[in-house]
Amino acid sequence: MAKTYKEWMQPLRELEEGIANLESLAAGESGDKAAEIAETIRRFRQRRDNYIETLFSRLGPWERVLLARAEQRPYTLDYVSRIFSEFLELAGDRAAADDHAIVGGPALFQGRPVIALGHQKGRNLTERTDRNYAMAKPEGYRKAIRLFRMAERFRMPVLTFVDTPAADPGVESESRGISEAIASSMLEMVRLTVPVVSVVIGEGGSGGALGIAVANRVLMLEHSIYSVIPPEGCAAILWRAPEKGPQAAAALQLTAQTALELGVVEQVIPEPFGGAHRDYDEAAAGVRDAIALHLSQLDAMSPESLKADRYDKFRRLGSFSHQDLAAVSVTS
Amino acid sequence: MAKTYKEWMQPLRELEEGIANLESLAAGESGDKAAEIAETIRRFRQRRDNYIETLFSRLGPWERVLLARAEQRPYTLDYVSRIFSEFLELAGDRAAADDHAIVGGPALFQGRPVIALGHQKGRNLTERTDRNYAMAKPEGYRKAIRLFRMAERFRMPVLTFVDTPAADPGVESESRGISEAIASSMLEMVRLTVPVVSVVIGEGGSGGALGIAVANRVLMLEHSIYSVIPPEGCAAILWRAPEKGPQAAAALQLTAQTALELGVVEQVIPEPFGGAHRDYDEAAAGVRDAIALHLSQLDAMSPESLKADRYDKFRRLGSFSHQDLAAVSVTS
Amino acid sequence: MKAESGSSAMFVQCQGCRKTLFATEFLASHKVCGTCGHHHRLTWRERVDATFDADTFCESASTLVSHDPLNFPEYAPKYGQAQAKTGSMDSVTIGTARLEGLPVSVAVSDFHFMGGSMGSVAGEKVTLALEEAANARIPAIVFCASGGARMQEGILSLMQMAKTTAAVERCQEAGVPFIAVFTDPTMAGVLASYASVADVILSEPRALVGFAGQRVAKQAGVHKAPKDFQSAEFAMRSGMIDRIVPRKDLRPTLATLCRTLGGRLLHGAAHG
Amino acid sequence: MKAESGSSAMFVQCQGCRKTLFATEFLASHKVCGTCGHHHRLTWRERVDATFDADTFCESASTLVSHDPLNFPEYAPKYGQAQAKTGSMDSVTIGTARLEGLPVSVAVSDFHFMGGSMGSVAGEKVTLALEEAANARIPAIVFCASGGARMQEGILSLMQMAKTTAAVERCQEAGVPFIAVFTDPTMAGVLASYASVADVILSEPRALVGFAGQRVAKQAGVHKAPKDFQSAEFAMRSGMIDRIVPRKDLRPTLATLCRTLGGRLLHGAAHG
Ligand SMILES: [Zn+2]
Ligand SMILES: [Zn+2]
Repeated sequence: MAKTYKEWMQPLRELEEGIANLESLAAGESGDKAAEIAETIRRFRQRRDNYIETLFSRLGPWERVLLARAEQRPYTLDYVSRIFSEFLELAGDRAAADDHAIVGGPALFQGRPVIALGHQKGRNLTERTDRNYAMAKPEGYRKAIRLFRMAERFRMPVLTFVDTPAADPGVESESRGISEAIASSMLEMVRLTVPVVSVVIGEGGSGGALGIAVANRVLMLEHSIYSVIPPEGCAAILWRAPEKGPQAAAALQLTAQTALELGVVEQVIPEPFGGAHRDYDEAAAGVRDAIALHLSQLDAMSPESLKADRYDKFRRLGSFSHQDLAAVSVTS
Repeated sequence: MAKTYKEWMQPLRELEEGIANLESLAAGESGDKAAEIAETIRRFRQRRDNYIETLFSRLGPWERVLLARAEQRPYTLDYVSRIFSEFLELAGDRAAADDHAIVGGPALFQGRPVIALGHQKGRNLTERTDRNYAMAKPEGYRKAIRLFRMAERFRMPVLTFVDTPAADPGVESESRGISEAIASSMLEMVRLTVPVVSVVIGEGGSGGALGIAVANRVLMLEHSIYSVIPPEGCAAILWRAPEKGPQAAAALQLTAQTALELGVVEQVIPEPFGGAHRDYDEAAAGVRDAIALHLSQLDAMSPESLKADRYDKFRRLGSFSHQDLAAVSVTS
Repeated sequence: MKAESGSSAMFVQCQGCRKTLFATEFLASHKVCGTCGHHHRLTWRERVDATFDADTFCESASTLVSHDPLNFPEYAPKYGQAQAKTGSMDSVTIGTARLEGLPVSVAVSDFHFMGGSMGSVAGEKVTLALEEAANARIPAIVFCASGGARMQEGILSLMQMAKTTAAVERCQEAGVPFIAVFTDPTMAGVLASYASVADVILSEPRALVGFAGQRVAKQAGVHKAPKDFQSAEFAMRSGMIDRIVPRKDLRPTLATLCRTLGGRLLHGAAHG
Repeated sequence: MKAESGSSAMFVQCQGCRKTLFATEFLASHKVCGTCGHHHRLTWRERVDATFDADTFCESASTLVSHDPLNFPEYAPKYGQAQAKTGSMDSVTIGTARLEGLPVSVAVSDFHFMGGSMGSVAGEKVTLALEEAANARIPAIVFCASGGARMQEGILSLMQMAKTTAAVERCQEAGVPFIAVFTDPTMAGVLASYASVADVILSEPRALVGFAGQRVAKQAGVHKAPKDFQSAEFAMRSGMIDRIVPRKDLRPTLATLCRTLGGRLLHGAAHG
């Protein structure tokens, strides 16, 4: 069986627990004894940092998948609350339902009106059920379309946060047109004449992710992933063995670095030491600065060129050539 | 109890039956006997025509309601098949369902591409159930919106046929936003920059009718009605007595003539002698000629002025004045 | 409430939980019951006082009156009685105001005037308020409280649905936000026109929100309805409402929407 | 069919009803079973022959080949085998043609080439076909037959969804109709991109039409599906398809759509 996040993190958790024990021990001591414990804590922390450094210097494809999916990672609303002021969540697709797997609304970014939206995961069973594991249904994408149109009407930049394993594949979603909803959401983004920046913060899962990520600039957090299919699904189709996810993850090369090299994303945003989940504030600051940078560049463009820029970005993507010509990749 | 269509039409039906009997009798005769029967038929026909003339010269408000609702009347597809060529019905709201209470699609009108759509009633129980008595659900109005957008994109005039008791008021319709769907359909019509002509062919029932009738020119067949509320509903609210429909019909003045006088419609299209149901072809020819006339006038307008013209038409409607000024009606 | 609004009774009875409440506390909370949270209906003036900056509301078109175009039975006397009872000429009051300092165009429907029904005057005034927002480039805020179209004005009442909806397009073209607030009740001809195509729809808790009046629905054989059918909460679950906002939170919520969606209007078109 | 297409066998077995059919009749009906109506899959060339005016199809971009950007295990040999088997370079063939004399831009996906999967080449070709329609101001007709994105090209395959959808906007801007025809199967990455935002969507009867492949859906715990889940008929009931059209009626139906929706392109912008 493929390694789980818990198994993978076991040594680190033990170190962290040791440090925590020592810290509570130190609280009851003074003098030499206290100094001694402090020194031990210092050494343990050093060891922990060394361990993290080693761990992250040789992350395998599967560990990257585990990390991107970790429930300790900051989710969309963790970023939204740190990056924006006056965020007001709006709800409903004006057709059938409200989807809690996608949240969004107007907000101020550094004092300026924007539309912020993204997939939202849950941290406990109740939340996860309510959010449907961030697997959006048609009503989620139709709510996004409403927000995109609002952004266009009121000339607000659109900032999206991508974090979903996939769109919901159930019978209800199918009968309400999940495919149509994703496609229409993409088409609506294509039409926008305001700046659009998308950030893949965790799991960029196939069409469900792309449905809200047709942006002028697509950014990825260092340890996020972006994939045409979940590795387990890929393994199920290729080898009829969903448990071969790790092999599929290696083959799919679903890392931020590969996406950057293929021209799919414009920037990889570095994460705090040991991953975004170790410091939400620092992670959010990194995302905020990246958004500010790209927005300032996009602000120089006219409405028409923002739309043209987005078309050109996706128009270029692909890897092919004419059979009888020298093989030259179209991307990068 | 209020009179039904069947009761009201009983004398006429008896006359028609008498004529039919004589005609079959005549088929088996020749010579003097035949001439004698022919003369009797002639007299019966004369009597029937006189009866119709008298009947229609003093139509009361309730008879008008009965006539507009008569299942013998031509319905939308009866007109569509006679007025257009190459009509191809399209289906689906791209969100939840297809509504058989509204039909529509592209067609050619006198050789020219148009979008034709309208409410569709059914003639027998199976059809009526399938068409939901022409009471459209949200998906009907959302299909209409799709067709309006297609008309806008491909610069096709829109021709709508109005014939519904009301929009569907059920739980499913409410939960899929019947109000929103009607309002959005009206808003989409407001936005169109192509010519729009609507014809009330039978029952123009409140919001369900208006949802597809925000046109540059609204026309009514002579014996159609257009009302803010079904007379039975009005009676139920005002007098808690739905059976007082006839009194409410009188109070509401839901006739084509009143609508014309109030500026709500631009033209009343005359019907064949005895009503549209007595000659579908002649009725359709009248509608066709009226559409052709109004389209030719609208063709002279630019896209922007077509939109402005529609705004102005509805902007003017109302009957009020400033309390302290001379009472001057805003309409007509 | 048992006690008339504006009367000097010391106690009122809550229409939700039937508890007896101190009139002063009841009025201070803008007629929300401190025990059960029931939101009692407000007159248009109470709504303005509860929502906008003090003394900033400037009414317009206050003298418009209907012409009774059909000479409809009993309409004229009913209309006169409603005017006498409410002191207003018709069901909708419009004007401009400030909200946390921000300029807004306002329309408020008052259920106490013939059930807030929309005839020629209400339609004209909502249209004027939306057009004012578009022209002055300020947000439009409309409080809905209506049983639907005013059937006594016949087909012209129906036409107000198209007229007010058309005015929403003016706001959209001008890029000014249009925010609708559903209050108890928001029904039929109002719900099925301008109200449902607002950019943002807020609702007070437990407001009646629906397409067909109960009598009409019953005639049409509606059955198997969920318990909260035609409530704000049902409409919210159905994706029709953005937020259900308790009365005390309406003011800051509306102000946030004006600052974000309408932010560009305040600062000029600096971006995009 | 048991008999290979193009082989000289006298009989074939229907995949729907298992009956044995005369090969000549079977081919004359464009591989629709005369007994049960089962629509067998067509190669791109059979589709072109069945649909467009004889000898009017003019292929373009026929030499595009994928680069295997991830050096994905087993992709290169599979790709070569598919090319050898089909004689095509990739799954989609594009070009221009005439339909009852009307000029159209055409893309045809062939399920026989790696399940019609959409990688860089298929995405590029669909995009080129849509752009050609927009530029030449002629209708676009796309026949879909695909299991979805080609996962062997990883994230670049996913991006073809955005790229092809963006090209649809070009058609919309140009006012040229884009008609998609779903054939068995139309799934996943193709259904969830350009295919679903066509102006008009036709489908062959009983084509598999759905978002998640059966294996993926099963993993996600999909259950209680109706019997015809993910069929064209289910999608039609769900409002996603305009018409289910038997193969023999496709040609006149498409021509009617070109003459009506695309009528203005033929006669010049005489009106409006
Ligand atoms: Zn109470
Ligand atoms: Zn068969």
